[in-house]
Parts: sequence; C-alpha cells; structure tokens
Amino acid sequence: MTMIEAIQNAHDLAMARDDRVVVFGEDVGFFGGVFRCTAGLQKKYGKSRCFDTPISELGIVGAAIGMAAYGLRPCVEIQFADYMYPAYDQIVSEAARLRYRSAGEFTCPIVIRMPMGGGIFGAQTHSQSPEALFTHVTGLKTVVPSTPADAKGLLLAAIADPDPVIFLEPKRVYNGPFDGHHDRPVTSWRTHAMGEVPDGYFETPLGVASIVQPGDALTILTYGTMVHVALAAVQETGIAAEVIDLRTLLPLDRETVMESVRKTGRCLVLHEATLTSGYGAELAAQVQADCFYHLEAPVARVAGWDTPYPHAQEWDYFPGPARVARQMRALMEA
Amino acid sequence: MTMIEAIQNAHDLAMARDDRVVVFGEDVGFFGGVFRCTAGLQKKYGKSRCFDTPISELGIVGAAIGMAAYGLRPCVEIQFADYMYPAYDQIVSEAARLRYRSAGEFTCPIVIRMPMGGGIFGAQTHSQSPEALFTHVTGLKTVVPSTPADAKGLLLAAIADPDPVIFLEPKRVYNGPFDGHHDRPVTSWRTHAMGEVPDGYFETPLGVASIVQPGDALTILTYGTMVHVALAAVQETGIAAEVIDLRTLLPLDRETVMESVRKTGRCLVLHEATLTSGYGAELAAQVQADCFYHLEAPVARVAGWDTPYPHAQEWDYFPGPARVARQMRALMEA
Amino acid sequence: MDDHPPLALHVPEPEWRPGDTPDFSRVEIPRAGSVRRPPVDEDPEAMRDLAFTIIRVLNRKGEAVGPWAGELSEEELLDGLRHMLLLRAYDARMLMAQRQGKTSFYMQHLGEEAISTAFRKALGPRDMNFPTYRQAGLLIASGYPLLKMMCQVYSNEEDPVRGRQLPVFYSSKEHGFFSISGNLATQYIQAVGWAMGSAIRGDTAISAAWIGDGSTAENDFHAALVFASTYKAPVVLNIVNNQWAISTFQGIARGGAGTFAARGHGFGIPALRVDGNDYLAVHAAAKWAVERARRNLGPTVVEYVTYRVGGHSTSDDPSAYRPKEESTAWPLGDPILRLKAHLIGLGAWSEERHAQAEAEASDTVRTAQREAEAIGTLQTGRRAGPRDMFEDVYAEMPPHLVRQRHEAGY
Amino acid sequence: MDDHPPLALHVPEPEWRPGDTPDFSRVEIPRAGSVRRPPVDEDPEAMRDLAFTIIRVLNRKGEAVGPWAGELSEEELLDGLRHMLLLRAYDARMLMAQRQGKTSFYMQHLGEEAISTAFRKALGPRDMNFPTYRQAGLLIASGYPLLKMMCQVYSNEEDPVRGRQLPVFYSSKEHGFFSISGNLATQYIQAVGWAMGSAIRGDTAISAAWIGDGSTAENDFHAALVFASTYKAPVVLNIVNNQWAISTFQGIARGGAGTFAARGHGFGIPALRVDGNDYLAVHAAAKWAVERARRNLGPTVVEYVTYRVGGHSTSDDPSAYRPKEESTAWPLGDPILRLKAHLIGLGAWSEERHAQAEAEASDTVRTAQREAEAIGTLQTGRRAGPRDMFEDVYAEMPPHLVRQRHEAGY
Ligand SMILES: Cc1ncc(C[n+]2csc(CCOP(=O)(O)OP(=O)(O)O)c2C)c(N)n1
Ligand SMILES: Cc1ncc(C[n+]2csc(CCOP(=O)(O)OP(=O)(O)O)c2C)c(N)n1
Ligand SMILES: [Mg+2]
Ligand SMILES: [Mg+2]
Repeated sequence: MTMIEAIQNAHDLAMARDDRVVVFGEDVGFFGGVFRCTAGLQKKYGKSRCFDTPISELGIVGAAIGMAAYGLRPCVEIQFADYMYPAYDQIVSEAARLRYRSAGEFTCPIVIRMPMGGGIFGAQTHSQSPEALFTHVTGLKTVVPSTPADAKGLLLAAIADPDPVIFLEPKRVYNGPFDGHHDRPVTSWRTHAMGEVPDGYFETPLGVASIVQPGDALTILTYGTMVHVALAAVQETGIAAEVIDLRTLLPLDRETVMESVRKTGRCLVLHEATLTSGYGAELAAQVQADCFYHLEAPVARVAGWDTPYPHAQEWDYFPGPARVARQMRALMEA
Repeated sequence: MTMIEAIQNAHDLAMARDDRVVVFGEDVGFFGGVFRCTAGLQKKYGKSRCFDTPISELGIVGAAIGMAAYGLRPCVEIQFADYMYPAYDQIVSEAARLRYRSAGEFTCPIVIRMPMGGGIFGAQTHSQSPEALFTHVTGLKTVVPSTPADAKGLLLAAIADPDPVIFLEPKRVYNGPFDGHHDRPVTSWRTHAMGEVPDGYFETPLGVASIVQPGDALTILTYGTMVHVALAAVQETGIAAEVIDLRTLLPLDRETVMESVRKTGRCLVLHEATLTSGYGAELAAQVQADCFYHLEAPVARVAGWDTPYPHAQEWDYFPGPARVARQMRALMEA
Repeated sequence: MDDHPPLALHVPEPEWRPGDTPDFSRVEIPRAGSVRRPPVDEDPEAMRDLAFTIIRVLNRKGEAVGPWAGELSEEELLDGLRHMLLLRAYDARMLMAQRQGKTSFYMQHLGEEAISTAFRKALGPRDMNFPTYRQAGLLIASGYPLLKMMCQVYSNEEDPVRGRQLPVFYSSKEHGFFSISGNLATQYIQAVGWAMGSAIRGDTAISAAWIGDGSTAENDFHAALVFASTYKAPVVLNIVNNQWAISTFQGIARGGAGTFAARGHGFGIPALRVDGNDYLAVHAAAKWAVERARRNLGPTVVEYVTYRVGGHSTSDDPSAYRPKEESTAWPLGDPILRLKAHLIGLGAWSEERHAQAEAEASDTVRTAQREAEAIGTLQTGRRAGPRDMFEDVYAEMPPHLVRQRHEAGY
Repeated sequence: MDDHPPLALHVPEPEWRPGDTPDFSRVEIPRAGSVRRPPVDEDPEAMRDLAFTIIRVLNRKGEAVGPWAGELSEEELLDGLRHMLLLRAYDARMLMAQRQGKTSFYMQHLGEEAISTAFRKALGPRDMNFPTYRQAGLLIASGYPLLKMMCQVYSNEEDPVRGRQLPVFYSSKEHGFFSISGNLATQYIQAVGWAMGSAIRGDTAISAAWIGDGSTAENDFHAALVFASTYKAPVVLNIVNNQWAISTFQGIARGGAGTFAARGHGFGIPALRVDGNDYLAVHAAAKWAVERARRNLGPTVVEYVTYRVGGHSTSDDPSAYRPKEESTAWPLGDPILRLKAHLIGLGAWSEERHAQAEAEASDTVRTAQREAEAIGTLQTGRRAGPRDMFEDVYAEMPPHLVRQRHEAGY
C-alpha cells in the first residue's frame, strides 16, 4: 500500500471508530485532496464530517481549535507545509498554549497534516521542511513518518492524542521510497518490503524512534525522506552505520538516540531542511551534551543549504546519498 | 541616554538623512509608540513619513515590503515580538526571499523592530524571545542589542542595510541594565557606564560580536538582556569567564566565537528563549563542530524552560544569575 | 500620466487631540425607538440600513420606546443594574489594588458595562463566549464568583489558571467563557469553529465572538467572516466599538467604511449597530442575533457603539493622545445612569435604593477582596507555585519537561 | 433553548458535478450596454449596484454598445486580439513542452486571455502590477520578449530568475510586473504598500493588485482592503473570478455574499463587476478604476467574471470534479471569438486575416521556442547552474553561505 493509501486508510478508520473526528481543508472534500489522502471520506461520512474549506490556513486551524474546544477531534490538512505560515499564529499562540493557559479547562486535540520536503521540482514554495519551526514551540508534538505503516500507525496515534500534533508527510515518498538517486527508476511501495501495512486499527506510539538499520560504526539520526537516503548511503559506503528514524521529533526518544551514539561514538544528523537553526542543531546540541565523553568526532550535520529551495538546481540542493556518504567517510576518518 | 532614547534618536537621524526612510506601526504615530521609541517623529517629519496603522502586523510588514519594492526604506514596529506571528508569512515567504526569487530585480530593505523578552510580568504574550524563528529563515538578518549605544548604531546599520533585518529589542533593558536581581533597586542607563551613547550618526556593523568581558576560564555566548545577567554571574562566581555579546545572531561572528572557545576550552550558551530548538542549539552545534578538540566539557545551555512564559512564576522561569552561576561552576568542575 | 497632480497619502486623524474642545453636536444620533425591528429571517440585503444607524431603546427621558423595547421584566432590569454596579465597583477596587502593587496589571470596563452584562442575559446556559479582556461582565452576569476572579487577578494559589495568565485573562468553561488570549482577534475564528462544531453535531448550543474596533483589522476577523458566511455558522459576531485602540482612534481601523457593522455586508451577513450604553438596546439586539443563530439562520454582526472612558489598561495614560473632556462630551451617556433613570421612571427604583445598591456592591467586592488577599496576592501570601509552571503544557508531562522541572528543583 | 430543532452545518455545493448536465439558463446575464457608467468621483454608497451586475460592452451581435463602449481605436483592438492570440498560442506550446518533459510544470490562461491583456492597456509605463500566475497577458501586452518568458519556463541559463522559481513565476520590474510568489494572496497587500509608497513620495504611478476568487479568503486580502481603505491608496484591487480554485467552486470562498465585488462594500471601496471575457468591457472598467487611483480618489475593487476552461495546472485533471461540458455551457463565451466577431463587424477584420493572425502567432511562438531550446531546457542544454543557487540570498554573500558554496564544490 502506498503512504497515501495508508494515510487515507487511517482517516477512514479514525472516522469510523470515533464520530467526533472531522476532516477538512482545501480541496479535501469532494476531490479528496490534491494528493488524494482524503479520497472517498466525504462520500462515506457525509459533508459535515469531511468538507472543502476556503483558502485560509488560518481559518482551517482556527476553526479546528474552536471545534476541539467544543469537543470534536479535527484532523485538518494544509495543502503544502510551505503554506502553513498564515496559520502559524493560531498554531503557536493558540493551539499550543490553550491547555496551559486555561489550566486544562480547554484543550486542543487536533492534528494538522501537511506534505513536506522536496524532490518533486516544486521549487521554493512546494518543497519546504519547516519542522524546526514547530519543535521550538512547546505544547506541540511533531511527527514525521517515513513508511506507509508508520504513516498509518502514527496518524492514528496522533488523532487519538489529547494534544495538538503537527503531522509532516514527506511527499517525495508518498508513492514509493526515494533514496536520492533521482536518475534511477522509481520503485513503488506496492513492490517494496517496507511497503507492508497491517490491516485494521493500530497506533504507533508517539515519542518512540525506530532503528531501521542496526550498526556500530556510527549513528545516523534522521527522519522522513532522508531515512531512505541514509540507507542508500550506508549501503554504498559499506560503513556499518546505525540508522535511526526518529519518527517523532518532539517529544524526542532520547534514550534510543543516546544509547546508540554511546555505542558508536560517532554521530551524523541528516535532514532536508536548511542547516542553520534546523532541528539538526538541537540534536547535535543534545548529543554532544549527553555523549561528550563517548564521541570520537564532533557531531556532523548534513542538511539543505541555507538558500531557498531552488527549481532547476533541485538536485544540487537536495542532500543526496553522495553528500551523506562523503560526510560518513569524513566522520570515520576523524 | 536610555535605550529607548537611543532608538528614537536613531530613527530621527535616519529620517533626517534619507527621506526614503518611513516609520509606521501600531500607536507609533501621534503617540510615539507604547514604549515611546518613535516619540516626536510624526511631528517632525509629517504624517506621511510616520503614522499609525491598523492592528494588522501582516498589513504593516506587507505594506512595508511593497514600499521597499517601490524604493522606500521602511522601518516598522511590531508592538511586541509576541505579536509578530500574523506577519510571519510576509516575513518568511516574502521579505526573506524577494531578492532571491527575482534575481535581485526587486529587493526588500526593511527593518522590523520588536520588543522582546520578559522580566516585566507580561506573561506569555508580552515576554517571548522568538529569535530562533528568524535565524532559521535564510534571507533575514537578526540583530539583538544589549546597550543604548549598540541599539543606536545597530539600528542605523540595519536601516542602511540592503536586506530585511529583524531588530529585536530586549525591553527589560530599555530603561536600564537588568542583571536578573529583580529584588534589587533598578539602575537607569543615565547613571550607568554602559549608558554612554555617542552623538550624531554612526553605524555599528552587523555581523560583529563584542567581547564585553575578557577572560580565559570559560566562554559565555549570549545577547540582549542576558548579557547583563552573565556579567553579574561572572562577578558573583569570580570565574574569569569571557562574555561575548553576539549582537548579530545571523550572520554570526563565528571567528570571534570560535577563537574564544578555543582559548577557554569551555562554553556556556545563554538565552531567555525556550531551550528546545532555541538559537542556543545552533551555537552549541557549531561550537562543538569547530572546537571539538579544544573542548574540556560539553557545551552547556542555560535557557528559558520549555513552557509558555508564566505570570506569577516569572522569576522561577527567568534564567537569572543563580542558574547561570550554577552552570558555570558545573562547567569548571567538568 | 504625468500631467496628473502628485498623489498624496491620506492618513485619518481624530477630530480632537489634547487641548482641543470636543464637540459631538454634529454627530447625528438617531432618536430612541426610531429604528425598525425586522423579522430575524429577513433578507440581509433588505436590512442594510441597520448597519448605518444606531438601535436605541432608552430616550432622553429614560423611557423605553420603539420596536426593540419591552423585552425585559423589571426584575431582570434590576438584576442588570446590579450587575453593572458590581462590575464597576469591582473594577474600581482592582484598579486600586494594582496601584498598591498587589498585582501587575489591570484592565477596566468603565462606560462599557452594559454590553457584556446585557448580552449574557440573551444566551442560554450551554452557549459559549469567546471574549476579549473587556467582557468580564459576561462572568458577573452569569454568577461566576467574584472571589475566583480576584484570585486570577492576584495570581494567587486559588487562581483557576494557576498564576500563568496576565490579570483579567479569566477562563470558565462552566460559565461559557472561553480562555482569553493575549493575541488580539484569534478567538474570533475559534468562536466560528465552535459554532460549526455544534452544527456538525446537531446540537442547539451557539457561540458568541467578541472583538474590539481596532482588532477588526486582524487576519482572524476576515477568516471568521469568511467561514461564518460560507458555513452559515450559528454565531453572533460582536464588535465593541469603544472609539479607541490604545492611542489609535477607530478611524484608522474603520477606514472608508461608514461603520464597523458594514464589514458584514461584504459577506452577506446581516449587521446591527446598537447603542452600547443602552442596556435594553444591547439586550434586544443580542436576543435578535441569538435567535437567528439558534434557528440556524446563520451569523449576525453586531456593532456596539460605546466609549472607553478609562485608560486602555493600567499601563496607559489617555491624556497623552485625547482630550480629557472627550468622555464627558460623549453623547451616549453612562449606561448605569441611563438604566437607573429608566427604573426610577418605572417607579421600580429610587435614589435611595440606588445609593444603597452601590454600597452593597462595594461591600460585596470588599468582602471578596479580603478573602482573596487572605489567600495571597502576586507579591504576598500563598501564591501560584513554580511547580505549576511545568504542568498542563501537555496532558502528560514528557521526559524533557520532567527533567527540566527537576533541574529547576521541583 | 433545547426546544429548538437541532442545528446543521451548511456546506455549499456546486450545481453540477461530473455526470450532470450544466445548465446556465437560470443565470441572469445583464444585457450588454445596460449598466450605467458613473463619474469616477461618485460616492461609493451610490454605486453599490455596480457590484451586483455585470458590465458588458459586446452584445451577441458583436456590437460595442452602451456607456462603457467607445474607448479603443480599431488599431488598439487589433493589437488586443493579437495579444490574446499570442498568449493562447504560447500557452498551447508550453503545455506541450511540459508534456514532453522539457519543464516540470505549467499553468495556462485558456478562456481568461482578455483580462490581463486588456487591463495592461489601461496602465501607464511606470505603473506596477502585483500579479498571480494567471496574468502573463500583462507581460505579452507590454511587449516583454516571449523568449525570456520561455527561458524562465525552461529554467535555462537565460532564465531571468536563474532557474530558482517554478515555471511561469516571471518577474520584470521594467515591464511593471512584480515577482510572482507561490504563496497565494501575499502580493495583494504589497501592491497596496507600493501604492502608498508612490503617494508618500508625491509620485503619479499607481499599482494594480491581482488575486483569484479562491484566494480572497486569505489574510492578505483583508489587510489589503483595510490599508487601501484607510490610506485611500492609489491601487486597483483586481479579483479574477474564474469560478474555480483547483477543485473548489467559487461558492466556498464567496459564501453568503452575492459577489466577490461586494467585499469592497464592507470597506466603503467602490466595486465594479465586469464581463471578463469581453475585451472592451475589461479595458473600460480598468480605465475607470485606474483613473480613480490616478486622481487620488483611492482604491477600486474590480471583479472579472470569467471561467477557467483548462485544468488548474498541468498537475490537475478537472474531469474529476466538474462536468466536461461546463466550459462550453458557460454563458460568457470565448474572449478571442467575441473580439474577432466585433472586429469583423467593424469591417476591420476577416476570417482570412484571423486565420493568418493565428498562424503568425504560432510562428512567433515556434521561433521563440527554437531559440529558447537552443539555449536549454530543464533537462538539457545550458541550464541555470548550481553556483546561481547561492547568489542573491543577500546582497552580499555572508561567510556561512560562502562556506556552504565551497562545500558544495563551487
Ligand atoms: C496581535 C496583537 N497585536 C497587538 C497587540 C497589542 N494590543 C493590545 S490591546 C490593543 C488595542 C486593541 O484595541 P481594540 O481592538 O479596539 O480593543 P479595546 O482595547 O478598545 O477594547 C493592542 C494594539 C496584541 N495584544 N495582539
Ligand atoms: C497560501 C497558499 N495556500 C494554498 C496554496 C495552494 N494553491 C495554489 S493555487 C490554489 C487555488 C487558487 O485559486 P484561485 O485563487 O481561484 O486562483 P486561480 O487558480 O483560479 O486563478 C491553491 C489552493 C497556495 N499556493 N498558497
Ligand atoms: Mg477599541
Ligand atoms: Mg479561481
């Protein structure tokens, strides 16, 4: 099953089991979303549980907060993460702090889904990875799946969560794993081992990372599309790296991360977002603090360059396996 | 002179010397701003160069971008940094990327001023320090002065800069230096050595840090109000720390920072913003990368707790000299 | 093109600044009782006139006249008067407490007491308000304990929001009062969302959104009108036009539109403009709008014309930007004196009973204040503690916050 | 309260979905020439009717009739026709090029050609447009080289924006065309700011803001109307209502308002509603609004009623959400055929000359395309390089970017 089908399926199961779950956003109703993640839901659950909205991300999130305060569990879609900014005030100032400021009297169990990341020639406004703008905001949980099964389990857990969850979907791996080799034929999840998705309702707990490739030479901390890039780089370098898919960025699964780095003594942080003040900075800061006496080399970061995401130069920008491999070798030599 | 007077003076000089400089924001016109930073400007330069705006931060910044594209140099005020979110889309998606996306054809020489930080019992919506939400956005420069003289020189440099500059003003030190000892009488800049401000027009270059207190035992990297807290902690611990006031967070004065840490071998990063994904994370990540083989201990961070800024518990939240001193001693023992 | 004269920027200015003598004689105030009362299901286009007038019930003689009169019993009016007196007495005491350093900040309602107190009486028990910091009358009129309000203002140990919020940022789900945000206007679209939620569930509860004249310029205001208009949300969209936004007069936010109520017309939303200092008019308009929402006819915009007599907050001194005399020159009078005169006219009230009621109100406040201060203030006694600081960020405290709480020593 | 029937959510739906047969016969289209043309300085309140009708000049017989006619000479009309033909031919070639993989993405104007081409002719050389991705006619009508447009679409070495932007996100200061943003609506308030800047400087240049029906729901739209209304900015606020926002019909954004033009009324801004497929009507309305701005009378909202005949973009297939027949059933016809018929009626044009003009247009496009492809496409030839990627982030490249550029190997 593709990640899109897995996300659609998660919506379907959540709506079937809890009639407080409502789904809305731009083009999500009749059409089922520009990426089809909500296909068929309006037909099945009716227009008042799944509907199109005006083009106002603020309105989508603000209305969702009000509905959550009423007692519903909205799961809304922002068409691209690049378009979450108009809603940022409602997310940061309202959703994230409502429980706190009302001492638990009003709460905000909403999920805000948004496709993130590049690799589709979407240029600067269809390629962004704004996760660090959420991890800095206390009161939010931030989730990034890398496989269809995780997308389903994590989304179901997010919808069931009592607090606001930002659910970032790496659109480049919606249809199949992408390891950064843009010149090679694309494989579909349908024909890929990692494409297996369990039937029925299940939750993949938030705050738990997964070790997708064990190893003891060095630790790679990553998430989303970059998990697959990391796996390719490991294979191509032959370096026995341990690849950790964080899955939830906040709260972070610190134990799994630190245990691995203490074991390997080397750490590479990998993400597609721009380097400066990216989430990799927080990971590097925590790793060097917790594992200082185990580190053989400084924590290295491979990330998007500090430029807007360009169109023609997409593959010069995208941190592909070659860049990752180069950094891995450098780390091993350090 | 106070920092408020220094900022007002910088506006006055900039407007006098360049009639393309216009100043506007909420209550900045007739009244001269809720903190009086634009007092007298409307009277002196007329209503079309200094005026009140509707309560729309988006409108303020969006209009400024349009004016800049026309050929003006707007310097606008957001009444509190906590209220910049409605303008965040215009800042991130527009101001920061206009030069890039038009290949230099349209540019955005604007300054967006906003009071930041706590210590005035302003609770969660009058106390925030959102600098990391700007340092992650390439195309922006982010500045935080800590003294009246720097406020004046840096603001004049920001207004003269060809690119958008976020100018964060630590409101707790508007009227006098505050070292975190809230129970002690407040001193005014007027009677304080650091309150000296040169007359006339001068620019303090962006991207250059200042060593406010030389030392060789450990390096403290900080900015804004926390500079004064750091100086107090140094005095109270007697630890010969080097205190670096970054002044510009982006672009960072990396040479000054790394030179100091290579010398001291110990580094403490201090800011008031919440810890996780704060700017301190970027500083720690860079320092451990550049100075790994010089570090005697992991880079330590002292920051605001990962909660909204509370009202009654302000002094439990504020990272004061006691917390800094404790961390300094821990670093020296490491 | 260049044969045209140069363009010039138009920057609206209030008619009077400090030193000028305000004169509202040119401001045309419709006679009480002169504005028609359409059926709630009338076509919005046919009601446009109601956004450009002022619905008033109490005339100069203190009589209740016209089609919007006759909604309330004497007992209800006496209640209303007591609510306004209580709110005014409460404000006075809390202002003084702030000056005495017992708390950090305060915001009063002086001159605007009728709006929130009268509106509340038009709502049902399960309806929800999304207020600003200037509608504490909603709590008082719904019987919320003064003591709790004071504990919030003092951020003491009994503060329902545990010392976390700025004074006057109350919250009471039970009393239909949504937690107040320091970010202007954000609650406006949330109110629409709440109302949509009620409609989605086939409930009968409605919501009321509140905003000030200045804040209508914010993004959230637009989103609220767009969503309310599209989904016909059962919500009352209140705009309190008290003429000022801190130092900025309402003309800066209103621009070329004649009134704030007119904003509704861009969306096909019916709009009423009401005398905000007339308890009976506020209640009648509120009831009309609530009925529309309840009957699933959709949203209504209601602009309350009033005047912010006091400073914006305890941090503000209005004498810097407007004439001191402006509030006394203001033509719509004082809401308490106007209702008082009406009740005396009805023979239901007297100067003596009024004086007595004022005394009772301030006693009630003083008693509550003594209790509150016995618990604590921002500076003394039993205060909201540092441990509270780490709670409620999430339903369950995540490991990194537990670690930070320990590091903080709790 | 609970004796009321349950509430229900109202979700607007288009009249027809795939499978249905669209029938616009009930849609009332005002007769060409029937709408009055007020003086530009008439009181906005007195012009409300113009937001609820459709200003049309060309009648069914192809005659130009009524008070909005007679602005343009034959030569100008022939120019206009050529511009529309060129835009359509260009769109056709670029769509094909995208299908052939020569670029990643494309957005066409099919059916909307009259709006941007005719509007441009009402502007002066120093005026500035803040367009969306669907106003390339502004460039074509101002003589911007097709070759440059194609180089941008191909992101090749001669792309004026150096391969950084999505195809069709053009930028030309010289031609009064502001850099296009991928974030909807952000340009709307920027246009107002630009106009305010011109007014502040006592200049005579004005600006034009552009937005689609769906995007009027965005925050920036509100900010733009608030600021334009308050400061009387010399700006034309264009709304292109092509009935669809990707898969979402205009009723979702419009809500209870009869029209998008009506949005202006909430702000006291005069509003015109125009037949967007009528080159003469578009030009006449544009001229009227531009004149208001130029004479410092302030902003005008202009809604262009048109229909998006093609898909939203090359990533969209409209057959999934609307009947294929809808575009042919659409009552306002094709802008090119209507202007063609008018010119033939004037005796200034013929089927032969039209066929010839079409051939010329596609030759012009083909020639430019050959040149462009000789330089390069997204996949082949001389392309915008990686070194360009690091330029123009700042005026001067800061050290950290220099370091990253070196790390990248340039
Ligand atoms: C988003 C945002 N911007 C600015 C402020 C600062 N501020 C607080 S109150 C106020 C004036 C509000 O005026 P109005 O809406 O008329 O309400 P009133 O105070 O008159 O009741 C301003 C600008 C804020 N709290 N939030
Ligand atoms: C802020 C933002 N939200 C969402 C999108 C995704 N998006 C691109 S075009 C579009 C539809 C716009 O419709 P409309 O405004 O009617 O313009 P049209 O395409 O019909 O010309 C959407 C939702 C975006 N680009 N920006
Ligand atoms: Mg007000
Ligand atoms: Mg459209």
